[in-house]
Amino acid sequence: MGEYRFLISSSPHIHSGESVQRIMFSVAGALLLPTIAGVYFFGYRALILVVTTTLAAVLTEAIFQKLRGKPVTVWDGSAIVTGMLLALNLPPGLPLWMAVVGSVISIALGKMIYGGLGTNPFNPALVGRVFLTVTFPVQMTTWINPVDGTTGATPLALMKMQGIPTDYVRLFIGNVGGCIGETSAIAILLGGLYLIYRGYVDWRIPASYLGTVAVLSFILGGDPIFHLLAGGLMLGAFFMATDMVTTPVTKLGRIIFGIGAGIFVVLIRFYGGYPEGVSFSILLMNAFTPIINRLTVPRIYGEVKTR
Amino acid sequence: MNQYTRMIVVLLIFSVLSGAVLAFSYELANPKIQEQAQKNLEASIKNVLPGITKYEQVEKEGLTFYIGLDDQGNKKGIAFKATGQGFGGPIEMMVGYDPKEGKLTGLQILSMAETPGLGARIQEPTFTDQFKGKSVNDPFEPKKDVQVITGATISPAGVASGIKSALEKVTKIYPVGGDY
Amino acid sequence: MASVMLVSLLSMGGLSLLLGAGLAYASKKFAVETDPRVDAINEVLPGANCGACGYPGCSGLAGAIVEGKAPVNACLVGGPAVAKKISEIMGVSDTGASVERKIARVLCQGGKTEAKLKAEYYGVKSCRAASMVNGGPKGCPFGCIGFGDCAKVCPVGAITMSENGLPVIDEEKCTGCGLCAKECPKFVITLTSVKNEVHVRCRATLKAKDTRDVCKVGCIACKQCEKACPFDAIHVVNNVAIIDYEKCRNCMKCVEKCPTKAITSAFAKRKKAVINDNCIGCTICAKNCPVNAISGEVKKKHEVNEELCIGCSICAEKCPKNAIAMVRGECDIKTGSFSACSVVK
Amino acid sequence: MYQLVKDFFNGLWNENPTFKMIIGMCPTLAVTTAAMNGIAMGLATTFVLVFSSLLISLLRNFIPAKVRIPCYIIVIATFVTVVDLFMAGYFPAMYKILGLYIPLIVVNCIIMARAEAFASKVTPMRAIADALGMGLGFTWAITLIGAVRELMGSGTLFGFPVFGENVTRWVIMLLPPGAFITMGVLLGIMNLLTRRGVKNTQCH
Amino acid sequence: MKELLLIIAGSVLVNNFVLSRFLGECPFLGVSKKLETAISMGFATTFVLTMTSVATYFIQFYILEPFGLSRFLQIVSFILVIASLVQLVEMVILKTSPALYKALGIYLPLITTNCAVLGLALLIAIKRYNLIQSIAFGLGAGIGFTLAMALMAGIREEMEFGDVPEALRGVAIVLITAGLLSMAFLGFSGLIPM
Amino acid sequence: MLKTFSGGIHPPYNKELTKHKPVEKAKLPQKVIIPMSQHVGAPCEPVVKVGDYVKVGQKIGEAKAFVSAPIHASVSGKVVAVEPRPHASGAPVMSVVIESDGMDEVYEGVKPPKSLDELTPDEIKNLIRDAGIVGMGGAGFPTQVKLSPPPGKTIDTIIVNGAECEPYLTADHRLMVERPDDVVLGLRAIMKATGVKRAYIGIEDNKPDAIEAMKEAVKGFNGIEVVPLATKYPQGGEKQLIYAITGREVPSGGLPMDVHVIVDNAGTCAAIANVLKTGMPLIERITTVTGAGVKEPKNLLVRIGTPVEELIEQCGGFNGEPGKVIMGGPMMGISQAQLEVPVMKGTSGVLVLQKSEVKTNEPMPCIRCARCVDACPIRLLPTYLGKFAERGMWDEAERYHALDCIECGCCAYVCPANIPLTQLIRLAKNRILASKKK
Ligand SMILES: Cc1cc2nc3c(=O)[nH]c(=O)nc-3n(C[C@H](O)[C@H](O)[C@H](O)COP(=O)(O)O)c2cc1C
Ligand SMILES: Cc1cc2nc3c(=O)[nH]c(=O)nc-3n(C[C@H](O)[C@H](O)[C@H](O)COP(=O)(O)O)c2cc1C
Ligand SMILES: Cc1cc2nc3c(=O)[nH]c(=O)nc-3n(C[C@H](O)[C@H](O)[C@H](O)COP(=O)(O)O)c2cc1C
Ligand SMILES: Cc1cc2nc3c(=O)[nH]c(=O)nc-3n(C[C@H](O)[C@H](O)[C@H](O)CO)c2cc1C
Ligand code: SF4
Ligand code: SF4
Ligand code: SF4
Ligand code: SF4
Ligand code: FES
Repeated sequence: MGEYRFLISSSPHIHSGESVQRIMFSVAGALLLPTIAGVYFFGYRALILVVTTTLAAVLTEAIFQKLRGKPVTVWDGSAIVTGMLLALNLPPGLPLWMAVVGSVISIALGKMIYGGLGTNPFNPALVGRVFLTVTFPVQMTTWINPVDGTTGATPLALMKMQGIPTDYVRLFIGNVGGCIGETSAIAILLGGLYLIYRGYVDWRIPASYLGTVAVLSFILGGDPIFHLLAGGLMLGAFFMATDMVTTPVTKLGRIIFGIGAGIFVVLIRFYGGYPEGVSFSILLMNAFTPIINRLTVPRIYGEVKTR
Repeated sequence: MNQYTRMIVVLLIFSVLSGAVLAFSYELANPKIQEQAQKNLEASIKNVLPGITKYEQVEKEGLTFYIGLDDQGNKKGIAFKATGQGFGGPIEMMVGYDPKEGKLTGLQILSMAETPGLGARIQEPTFTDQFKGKSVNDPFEPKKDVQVITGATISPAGVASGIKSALEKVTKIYPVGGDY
Repeated sequence: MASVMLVSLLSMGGLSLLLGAGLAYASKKFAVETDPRVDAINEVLPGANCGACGYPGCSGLAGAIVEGKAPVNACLVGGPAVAKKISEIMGVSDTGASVERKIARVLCQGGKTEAKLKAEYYGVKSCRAASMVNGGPKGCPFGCIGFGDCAKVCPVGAITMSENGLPVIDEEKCTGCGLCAKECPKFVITLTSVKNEVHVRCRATLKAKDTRDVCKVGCIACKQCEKACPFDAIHVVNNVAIIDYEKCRNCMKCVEKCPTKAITSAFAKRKKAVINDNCIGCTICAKNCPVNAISGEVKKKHEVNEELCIGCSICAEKCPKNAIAMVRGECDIKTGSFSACSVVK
Repeated sequence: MYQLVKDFFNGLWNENPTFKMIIGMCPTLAVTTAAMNGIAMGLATTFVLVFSSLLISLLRNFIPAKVRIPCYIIVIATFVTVVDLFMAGYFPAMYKILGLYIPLIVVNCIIMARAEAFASKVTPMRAIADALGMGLGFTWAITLIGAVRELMGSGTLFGFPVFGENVTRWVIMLLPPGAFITMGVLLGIMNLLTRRGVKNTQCH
Repeated sequence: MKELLLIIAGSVLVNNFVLSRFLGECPFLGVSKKLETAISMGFATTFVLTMTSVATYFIQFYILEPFGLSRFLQIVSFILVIASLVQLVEMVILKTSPALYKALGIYLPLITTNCAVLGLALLIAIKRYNLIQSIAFGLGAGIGFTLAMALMAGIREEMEFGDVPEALRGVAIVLITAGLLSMAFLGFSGLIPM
Repeated sequence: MLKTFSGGIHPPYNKELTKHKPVEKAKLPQKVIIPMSQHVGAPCEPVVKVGDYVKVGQKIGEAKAFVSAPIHASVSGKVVAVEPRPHASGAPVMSVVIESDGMDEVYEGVKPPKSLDELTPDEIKNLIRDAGIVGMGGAGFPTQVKLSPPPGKTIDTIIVNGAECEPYLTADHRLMVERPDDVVLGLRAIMKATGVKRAYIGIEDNKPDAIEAMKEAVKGFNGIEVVPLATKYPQGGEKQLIYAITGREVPSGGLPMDVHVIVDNAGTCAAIANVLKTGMPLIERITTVTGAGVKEPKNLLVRIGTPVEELIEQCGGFNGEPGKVIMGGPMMGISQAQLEVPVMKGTSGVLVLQKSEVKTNEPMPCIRCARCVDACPIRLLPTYLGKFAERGMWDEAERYHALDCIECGCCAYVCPANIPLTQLIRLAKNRILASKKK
């Protein structure tokens, strides 16, 4: 009986079986819903964009790791999520080469220089998206109308510049101008709820984020439902503000994160130079995340007050 | 000498010397600086009032006007400064106005803090030239009678509203068709 | 012109008088005792207050250096020149030569190929962490675990982990700080004087059979070394041989005898005695040689049998005429020409 | 003589203020929207650096330690004001761009650092050599940064179109983020270069 | 009141001294390694900036301008006054409250030769703020500086855990991070007409 | 709502393997290896020599310190060795090896004491001490020490820990179903020894039969209440149990007695009952031998010192290729390299996992998903503690309360990145304590 050589390790000896890969591919799966909606409304061009950014993101990560002589870990799926989310945040008519630039910036500057998965302070897809917004403002604000294929303004820009509202049903279903993935609130909601159900997304962030925007826009005399449905808020709240790497680890911290992001969105939408502030709000709160983590360390079981 | 006195004395020597050097340099450079400022002003006035060779400065109701004259001393138009609120800060401009025709004769941006490559393109002739010959009674609304720059609507709007609000005062002092 | 000049002179003069007087008064009134070294270092530092060192300003760094929190070369702007001056002020210099230099030694040779594993280990790749799991995966409870905690902690990078999973110490680099010895959960590393060349590289107090079961190169307490040692310097205590370095003369006899090669030394560096022409043939050396390696007639120059000499240096110490030199490495002992190799004092 | 040459080259590479000592970052980041600005700012700084170093070196035994810093500041501020005045008078276009940052040469850490660390301790000749090296080292470094940002942000180099008129410009390069990112990436590249250099010297 | 709030908000968010005006970069890059230090430094700077705003207001509008000296004695007098004031305050704090000195005082000398302080003084002169506005501006600039310092320090503490490429370690990665941070702050551009 | 605590996890329980199997008496072992260190505190000193003949219940190890407990022979026979032998912790420990003569002769000194009603509190404590009773819930703290709080500390509540939250294990479960009266008798002895009038028996609600049996057994005894608890790991952790039942929190760094509570395992109570009834010291215990790696999982009544090997043989040997042998449960047990290790007073289970069940996935980078944070019953931030430990930042780890970690394993269980968080935190605790000693 003594011939066997056993394994020794520290307890625990069993594991939940959950893995990073499974989480990432689930998110990618959930993202397929808004992707399909985007392709439905904007045509094959949107699909090409999604495929391009995803491939570019994965390749960038692989090349970066090869150059550093580190193991290539693109199969953890996080680069795929980043790539998809970047495309979903782009106007459907963006030149492909710009999308590739966005992917490279996302992964290289947004993620790999900090050491890769799990170490980046900012949401990589949003780093890419905001970089593009600031770098190529004209192309990034040229919107295609899903109905007739002409260019036009997004509902938020119409509201901000001319004060014209768009009706809720169209916003909810998604046949309005905007980024590929942000048009259809219903598709995002379904994907997001699935992730909450699977436990990959903490409901606290979307709830506090959307709640803050609704309340504040109401107080400031805006139309809360319009502000919830228009622009990238839904996509941001369910898929981007919830990126676990760049958001607080404590429950209270996540609520603060959502509220802070909500305040920034309303500030920018109502008073800022840009019609939309979701990307900026999340990036800004990403910067606050380490401090939030520090300040919201939970009171541990049996903590004794010292001094 | 006690160390504190020495401290004070050395400091004093240094400051006084520095004061002397600076006052001297200032005397040297100041005329040149004034000259430059004058030259810039003159250039911008000439730019917005084509065809003039000299100008007169007039103060009216707290505003400064530069009345442009040609070789023969004929009045060719009025230049004045206007300020608009842009994307990155105030936009200062020189506007040329011909009261006889009730039209603008030119626009030059004197200073601004708009984004390079975007809002900053309001300095380019392609933008400023559209105001040449524009009637002062136009609405000055972006995207309607004022062409904007793609991706940057705020800066042109700032220029337009700056001119419009300045014109409101100016046309009261120098009404269209009136003498000056 | 004149008036501008006058006003500017007056106002600058007035301003500086005011501020100078204020400062002078304040520095008198609010004088505070400080560590003179802080001031001295402050003098030496560039005073740029750039913050590049990570401390708030030069005086912040000066304070930190005096408190020992910052290294003397923390100032980037000042560079090595400033670092040198600061080290003078702080009195840290590398002239600690009076103390005998000690270096770290690894007392285990049971690497991947020699030592048996009792189990597979899965978990944090740290010796200490692994040692807390069932004592680690090695069959020998005393053996090196091989995850290199020692290498990680060495401040000068003197330790590398060999292919075989054992730490190798670069004796040149090692400063003898002893951090590795403190870090090792198995107490495999110890500091001994550089002069000691023979080491028992096993600490296993297991019984002979158990040791043999888990490791090919362990000490099996056979006492061969004890018998071989001409100086009574090595003894088996609690199943493992231990060298008394007071007595050990680096003769390496025990090393020759050890059946498992648990005792090691660098044979190539073994010393040999060489007798030169100062020899008056007093025979003292021959009488004292523990291995009878010296022969010669009275009043004639003696000779060393290279084969027999174990390099214990006794003869050299006893020789009244300083006619014997201890020499390292390969050299022609017959002719006494040892220019190419080092003479050991 | 050899010492002087060494002092001079020190600032150009080994102890380059921008890429090695990483000081004087404000002007480095602020004015480098074009290569030409870099040259102008660099030369202005060099001027102040050289003259203040010279003066401080000359007066090094005269100034009491307690008021050392205020005295240096006065000397430096004086030269800066001189540059400011003459630039405004003779190079108005450049003055408009460098604007606020000319007065800020006063607090550029490079100048104080060299005054304290070097000029106040050596002969006037060496002080000048060092100041020139540091100043020119600063100049080439910020000109390089300016060139990169200008090339990508405006498609021009020293004002001349490089890529033709219709190329897409990378607006971000002219904005604050572009400054930080360009500087960071260039610094990374410099680190790579130096490290390789170090490795080579170790081999010999 | 609203105007003062706008001045403060503007100098914190829209025209943040560190992230969009490039003032005070050296301490921002150097002293942002630890959150506690960064915040202390921030508070010390805020204090000095507010003090400077008052001092320079009086010098500019009661000495320099009345005597026509502002064009050429501005720099010298500002920097001289700032340096002396800071030194004075430092001595006073050191004597009166060693605890406060440990928390704030040690940062003071670092602040003297910091662009932010002189920059503030010059900007007050340029913008022709009145006394209250100047104080608000100084306070806002200080808060903005503290905010940028704190954010960067927080990020840097977490950056310790990542495997940053060799060549980028140290200031390089901090600069790039500052770039991303300043990119996020661009969201505020156009927020408040300045 | 059932009573419980914050955090925690729901691992698969796998108790079906043994929960309906009555406790079987294990075969008398051929040889027992009795380590002199089976408890928290000072090891015992052997009082027998090689060649001595000993009988069941005879004292073979003397406890010299206050925090210690004597050790008794569990079989009769000859002492064949007194030397260091493998121990569950890995390092060899001084042990007495007895070769059984198969007679199972009881030591003359073993006699039933007076009845509980006649015993004074001090007599009860002495009985418990002399019988070598230590906590049987795992930690092995000498029970008599627990029952003697230092002056100034008052106790108002006794909690019997019948939670048995560890997956797989059913030793306490079977005990409570089969011998509920013993548990109650032991508890009453403890109550009498400490003069406490109120006691709770906490049992997870996945053991309805045990709850029933205990409820039946406490009938007629005032002040004893059976409390069903939510089924959640680590419900049986002392701190979690105290919080769930009394709402009190043991202060950080403190002991249950700081909140006036004593917690004792159900098995411990039964062992006390055994002493009261027969006078036999602690020489055997119930151990669950289970897991997919053994052919017939069983609950066995085992003599202390029986090598694990023999237990596995009695359960039909290995089933398939064994990958891991664990003493204790899967969440907190210690994996073993050698099968010679003996069962000790605290060994509630022997779990054998098949090779295919044992995962050795390489850790990935932490994605800061905070699952560990949500799972930690102490509300620590394991992700940070792990990072500090990886980088040797012991001071920071201490500031983030590493020392409060109860090593329950919840964080490592849930971590999707497979980071051995619990081990890292253990490492940190080890280093922090080491630097404190200096
Ligand atoms: C959008 C959303 C909002 C929710 N709001 C709440 C809530 O306000 N309060 C609550 O207790 N649970 C709420 N839930 C239920 C939670 O999903 C879940 O039951 C709860 O957070 C678990 O608590 P724990 O994480 O503290 O164990 C909400 C779920 C969703 C999807
Ligand atoms: C970094 C950055 C700088 C900008 N600068 C300006 C500017 O200087 N002037 C301007 O009008 N718009 C500027 N914009 C764009 C405005 O924020 C806004 O999107 C635009 O004016 C809307 O114009 P549109 O209706 O033509 O899309 C900038 C955008 C970015 C990203
Ligand atoms: C995470 C954790 C889980 C535990 N689970 C149990 C358990 O299920 N049953 C138990 O009796 N003791 C358990 N314990 C041990 C108890 O905390 C406590 O030590 C024991 O109940 C005290 O009783 P004893 O001294 O009689 O063993 C656990 C401890 C920890 C840290
Ligand atoms: C719920 C969830 C949301 C995510 N959101 C983003 C995102 O917004 N942007 C992104 O680049 N990656 C996202 N990721 C992928 C991954 O976390 C990200 O690439 C890391 O930031 C890389 O370190 C997400 C992952 C999960 C599980
Ligand atoms: S010597 Fe010690 S610390 Fe070094 S690898 Fe071996 S066990 Fe680890
Ligand atoms: S840690 Fe110290 S003693 Fe050990 S090898 Fe390195 S320098 Fe030598
Ligand atoms: S569970 Fe694992 S991956 Fe998630 S935060 Fe904790 S350590 Fe990181
Ligand atoms: S092992 Fe420690 S840190 Fe992890 S969940 Fe349990 S108590 Fe918390
Ligand atoms: S250059 Fe601005 S603070 Fe140093």
